[in-house]
Amino acid sequence: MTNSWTDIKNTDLVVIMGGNAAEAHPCGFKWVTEAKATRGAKLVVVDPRYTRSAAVADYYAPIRQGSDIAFLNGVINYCIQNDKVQWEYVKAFTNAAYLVKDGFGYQDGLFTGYDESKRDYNRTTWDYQIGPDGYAMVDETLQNPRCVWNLLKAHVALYTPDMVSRITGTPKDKFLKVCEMIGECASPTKTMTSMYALGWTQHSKGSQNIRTMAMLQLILGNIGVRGGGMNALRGHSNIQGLTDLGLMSNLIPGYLTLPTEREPDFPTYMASRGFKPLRPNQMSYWQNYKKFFVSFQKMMWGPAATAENNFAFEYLPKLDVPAYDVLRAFELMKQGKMNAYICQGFNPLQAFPNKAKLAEALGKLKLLVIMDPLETETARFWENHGIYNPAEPAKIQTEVIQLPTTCFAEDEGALVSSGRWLQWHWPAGSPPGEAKTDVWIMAQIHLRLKELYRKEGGAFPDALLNLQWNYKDPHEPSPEELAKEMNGYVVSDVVDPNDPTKKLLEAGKQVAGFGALRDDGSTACGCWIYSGCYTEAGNLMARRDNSDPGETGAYAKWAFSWPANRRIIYNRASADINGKPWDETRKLLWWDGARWTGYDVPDIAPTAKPQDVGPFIMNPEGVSRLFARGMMRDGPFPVHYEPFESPVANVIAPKVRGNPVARVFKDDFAQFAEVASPDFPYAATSYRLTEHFHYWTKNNHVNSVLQPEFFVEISEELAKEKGIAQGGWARVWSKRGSVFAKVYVTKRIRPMLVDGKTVHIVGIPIHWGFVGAARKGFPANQLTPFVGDANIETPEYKAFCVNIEPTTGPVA
Amino acid sequence: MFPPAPNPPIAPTPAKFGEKDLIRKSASSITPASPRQTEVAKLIDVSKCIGCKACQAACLEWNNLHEEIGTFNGSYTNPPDLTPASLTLMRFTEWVNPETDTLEWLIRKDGCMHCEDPGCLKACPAPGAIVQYSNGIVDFVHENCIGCGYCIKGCPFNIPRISKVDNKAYKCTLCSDRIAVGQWPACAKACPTQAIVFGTKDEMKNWADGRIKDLKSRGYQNAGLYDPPGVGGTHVMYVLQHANTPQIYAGLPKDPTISPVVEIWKGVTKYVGFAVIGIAAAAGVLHHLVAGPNRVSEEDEENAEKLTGSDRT
Amino acid sequence: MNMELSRRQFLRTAGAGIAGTSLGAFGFGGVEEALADAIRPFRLTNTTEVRNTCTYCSVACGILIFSKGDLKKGEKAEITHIEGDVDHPTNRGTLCPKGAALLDIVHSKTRLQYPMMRKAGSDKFERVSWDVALDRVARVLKDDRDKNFIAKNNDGVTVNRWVTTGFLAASATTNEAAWCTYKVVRSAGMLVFDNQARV
Amino acid sequence: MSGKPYDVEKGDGVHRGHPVTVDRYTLAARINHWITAVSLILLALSGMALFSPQLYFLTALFGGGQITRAIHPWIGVVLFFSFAGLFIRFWKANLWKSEDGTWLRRIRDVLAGHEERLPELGKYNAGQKFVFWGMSFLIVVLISSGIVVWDQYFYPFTTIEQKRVAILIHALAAVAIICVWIIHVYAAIWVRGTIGAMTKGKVTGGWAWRHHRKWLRELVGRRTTRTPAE
Repeated sequence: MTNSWTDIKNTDLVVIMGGNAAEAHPCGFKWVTEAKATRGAKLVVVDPRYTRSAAVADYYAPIRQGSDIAFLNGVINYCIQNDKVQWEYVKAFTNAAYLVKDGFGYQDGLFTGYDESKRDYNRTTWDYQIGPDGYAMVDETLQNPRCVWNLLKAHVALYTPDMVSRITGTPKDKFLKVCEMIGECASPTKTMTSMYALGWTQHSKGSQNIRTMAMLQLILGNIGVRGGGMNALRGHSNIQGLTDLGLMSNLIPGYLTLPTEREPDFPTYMASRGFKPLRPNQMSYWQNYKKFFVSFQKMMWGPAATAENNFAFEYLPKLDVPAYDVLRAFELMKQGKMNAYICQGFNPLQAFPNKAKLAEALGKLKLLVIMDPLETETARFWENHGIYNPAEPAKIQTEVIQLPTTCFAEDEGALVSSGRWLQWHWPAGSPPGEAKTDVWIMAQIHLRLKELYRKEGGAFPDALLNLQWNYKDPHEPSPEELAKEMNGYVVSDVVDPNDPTKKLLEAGKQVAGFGALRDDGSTACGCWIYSGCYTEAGNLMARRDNSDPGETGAYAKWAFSWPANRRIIYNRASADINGKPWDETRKLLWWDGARWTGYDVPDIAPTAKPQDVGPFIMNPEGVSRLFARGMMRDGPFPVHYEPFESPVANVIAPKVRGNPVARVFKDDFAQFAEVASPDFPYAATSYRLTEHFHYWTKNNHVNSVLQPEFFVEISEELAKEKGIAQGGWARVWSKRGSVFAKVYVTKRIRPMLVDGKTVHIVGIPIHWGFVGAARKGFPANQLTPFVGDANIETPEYKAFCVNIEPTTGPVA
Repeated sequence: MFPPAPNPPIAPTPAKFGEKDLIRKSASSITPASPRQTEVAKLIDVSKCIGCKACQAACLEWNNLHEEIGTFNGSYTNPPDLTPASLTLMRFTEWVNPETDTLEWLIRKDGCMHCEDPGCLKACPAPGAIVQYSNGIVDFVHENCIGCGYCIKGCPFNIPRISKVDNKAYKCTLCSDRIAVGQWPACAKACPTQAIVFGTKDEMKNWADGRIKDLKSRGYQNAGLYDPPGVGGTHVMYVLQHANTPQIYAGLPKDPTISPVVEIWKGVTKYVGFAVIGIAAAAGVLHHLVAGPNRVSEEDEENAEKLTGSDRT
Repeated sequence: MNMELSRRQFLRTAGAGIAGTSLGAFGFGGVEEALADAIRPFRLTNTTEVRNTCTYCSVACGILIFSKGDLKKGEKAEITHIEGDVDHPTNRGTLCPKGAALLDIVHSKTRLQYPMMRKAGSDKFERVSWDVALDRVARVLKDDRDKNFIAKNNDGVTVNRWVTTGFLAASATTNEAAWCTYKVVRSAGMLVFDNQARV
Repeated sequence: MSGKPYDVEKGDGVHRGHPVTVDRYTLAARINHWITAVSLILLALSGMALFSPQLYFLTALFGGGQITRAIHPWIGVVLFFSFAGLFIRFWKANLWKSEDGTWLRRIRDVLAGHEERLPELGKYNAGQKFVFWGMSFLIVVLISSGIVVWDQYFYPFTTIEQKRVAILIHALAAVAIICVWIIHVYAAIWVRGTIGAMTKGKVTGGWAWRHHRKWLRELVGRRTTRTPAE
């Protein structure tokens, strides 16, 4: 979220698309109902299903799953055509005026540089024209045909209301009504917020779904302002934290990246991370990359990281592929290329696509380790549960070790909310049986490995043996010790270069924020964006002052918000080019003539003059990007691509199958239904119900009561066509598997007219499995395709194809 | 946002109402407490409800209730009806508005309405099994409940349910234990969107006015408050988008009253019945006094002997 | 630094401008009286209150956990009730159907209690000690690492990576646990490392 | 005497002697009667306890409200089957006869005890028949309406509105049956010599002569009377 949950109360229009906030985030949705009740805000829901969010919406428009980009490009086109643009914002705060290289172009669904054999682009032309001064060239008048604005205008011109309706199945009048409501928010005194979640991410073009809305929000001037923003409603309680901390194959905490093997040494590594400003005066904050990186290395390896050894650069593993994401991991497992796998609080057998493939892959491991507070299907993938898990234990040679962990109520530490608040919590109960904290278990694994290496030696033990592990109790580092590491501290005194008697930083002290970090090894910091969370002033994450001056919804003294306790990021954009708030009734920051002041921590140097320095300080341009340059693998502008399994061919580019640069493994491609396959004619989507939390609440009796049994949802029309009775049984199958489910025949799902063809939708809730308190049932991932988003590999759970027939109940 | 009650106390806290505040007690005549406490009410704003069932979960949890895991039966309403454990239930209705031809998903939280004139209490034969406090809460006292189910017949909203386990009637208590220490009922506290709020009845009516204004501004011309006068008003009220047709909300009665059948049964029948029985008994006594016993005479015996041929001659 | 909150902030600020509540009026001025039989004694009296965060989604609702026994005093603590924290700016005491049923997950019948091991080909888990379990994990990891660690790639570039063992990190552990996990996993050179963010 | 004796029931018989004794009810019939009688009394007590708060104290007789509520319908079942036994035994003799009309028309004489002005009657007079058919009818009404409100087992089968009507009918029928019962009991007390019929099974010849002469004649005519010595 660029903004916070509580900030949503400041909005005028809530657009819920690519998500179902009422259902998935009820307590956050409260702020939508607040905005409606107190500001008269409107709520628009665009979704294939009439959801619980739609139940309280002012306007609902149906859309076929997987066609969001067409819809949103259509809205952008509408705004451009009807002058619903916040011009001042667009001109000052976006790259609309930047000139793009002449070689760049787009045709028939593809941009310049496509290589079909690699399923990748050569992206060199996707960039600005650089002037003789070394800066990007701009045309403030927006007259130059090569400026981003004109390219964008041409790019979206195709997405007329008729075309949008043809692709998305949204009736034209409903589409136009939504456009009209959104268009009103181009006014500087009206804001719209976008609330989205997995309904956008779980597509082979998930990143571009989000990007399209972000572009729209920029055009409307809604980024950085109160009641605006791009609000990704994160799923799990600390998934934001785990992402921030880089628990991914290619990341270092704070969104730094691991070296690849094309970056053999430290200087090469740093060379591509210089982030020279692309316009004069811009902060280009990533110029500080080295400070953050070196401080991280110092925290990891302490004295073993020295200037001489490039701060232990070699200790970091180097990637040979873009990422070892979960899909790749299970593909490797299936190929027999992996031997051990540790699942910490995770149930991949249910959570990743194509259960049959996952089970086969797990069966090829030597050792599977499970750390979890609860029983999971993954831990028992080898156990036979009839049709629900037809495993044959005798044939599965995987050794499984299941380790009981504590749960939230028994441990201490911070979780990061979707609104980036780091909130500390305290343990309240004794753990059951012999359950242990994750910290204790990880420490044990580390200490035992270290002991083995000390005794036996082995492959490159240096990084492991030199890992800084100076905790009071090495067997169980305390949450405070770990939190202090993430905040960072001073390793050696730093003196004032002008006055050597004056210490700027004193060894052993906690740093006050990432501004204090240095690239010479004198500071150490585990996660620079968290710096400031545990300073000499104490644990700021544990703050519980809920005062809110000005009633902005900022709550600046409640817990700690990264970065630097900032509540709304890009908040400098809440004021115009002169530093005057766009909307006096909703002001956030303003330039008082000498410095930035207001209700939030400025997302800019406090004394940076408004006319000189752009608000998007992380970008070398200082402005936001309507044109993404080469940052996205699948294009600098979003293009409508069909899901890999689609009931229709791509109307705008019939030859392009799915997202042209999404990674697809060979065996998986063979398991996709053909485009418009008569064998799998129905567009399916999977989702969670509000009564449940993924697969966890299977272990919870109350939640199992509230929605007891696996079902699928279909329209009355499809039920009639297929002869399926309300509450009766049906079999649903895809090219990868088959499930039995009760059927909910509902008015909330309607068939759609897509490119002249009636498309029926089958909704498949997730939750059920074969362990826990709930009834046994089938997980949706027996059906879902094994393909991810082109940029970040989020699986395409939201759009795939199935068939359905009435049946009697499953024979267990 | 309606200001919520502060966090619950953990130090011993005196109850804010109790036995002394009763105004009605089933099958008993008591002197109603005076002065009356401020009447409380729970306001359920159906237009804000997202049907998340937090109220159901909170109710089960706070009241330590154990509901069975059921089956799917063609609706999100789970369990399919109120039970002795499910004292509150979200009822889902997919309704196509005939005027606009648009779908509306009407979701109503069902449960005890805490009537000012409670039919359950009127019907109850067990002294003290149902009580009404002067703040409006109607509560079941399980020690006194005999499980006859008369409350079910008395209730105009079909709320109480008899437990198969202990044969006692159960329904929402409005979390009287929580209200007694200044807390909101568990459902109202949990409700994510403040579709349920709690306060004095006057506050709730005022709050509802604001909500109705907002709904009317959004085109719900028939938005209104459901506080049915037929039962003297209720201490659980609804804000409805279509207050003119409450029946579309899973059969919320339009003008609920205590059934006339119940009124006759618990009223006139009782008096007339006992009168008739009394008259019958009195008539017997009177007749005996006047007519005297009807005895067999010696002559009768002789006639019989004659007839049977056992006479002495 | 004492971070304890000022509890009543909300009611002070929130009351302004909105219909002020007269909820206090139910009370009638603290008449001291034992609870009537009909009204259950308040369940939370004399429990220990601890502030925590809901374990489910990223709204991160503040919760209050009530228990018998106080961990701070070194006692065993048994959690008896969980409800929303009214002082929390986001949820204001409210909870969703998952949050409202958190107690059930803490005391779930399927909570894991002991380390268990399933041998190759077996059809059951068997209880083992922590030492047995952890030694086994360390042994397998070390053997695999020693056998499959790639110090240099084919071009002779030092890559120091290990891709035959993977780690799937959690989504509901604390930052502190995550950081500890990061250190352990990364220092071993592991690259097959991902989390729930993608799903 | 000609024709089939239709008013004589199995076990009826006449014994010569001083006085003559007449077997009116067999042991089985008497047991049957008393089970019914006890059931009806218990039902009336428990029913009234649940009907009126003023009589709720009667639940103490049964061990409390819960037990009263639970036991009442079961006693009803006992009553129903027990009465069914009586019905099978007695229904024929309770069929309407022409003299019953006459008897009814002369009800004043009945009440005044002027039996000599009444026609000769069979085993039962019209009053007894009224009690018999009244009981029969009301017991059917009570068991049917009772089942409708027997929530423990039959809750799902009817609507609440039906239950409300049922419980009203049940109450009305209960009042009626209590009245019938009062008539029954009073008549037995008023007409001296009657109670023995249901205790010892016998009445005197004189009683039979006075109240049910036709029946007595039929008994006598049916077979040779026996002396006690036999």
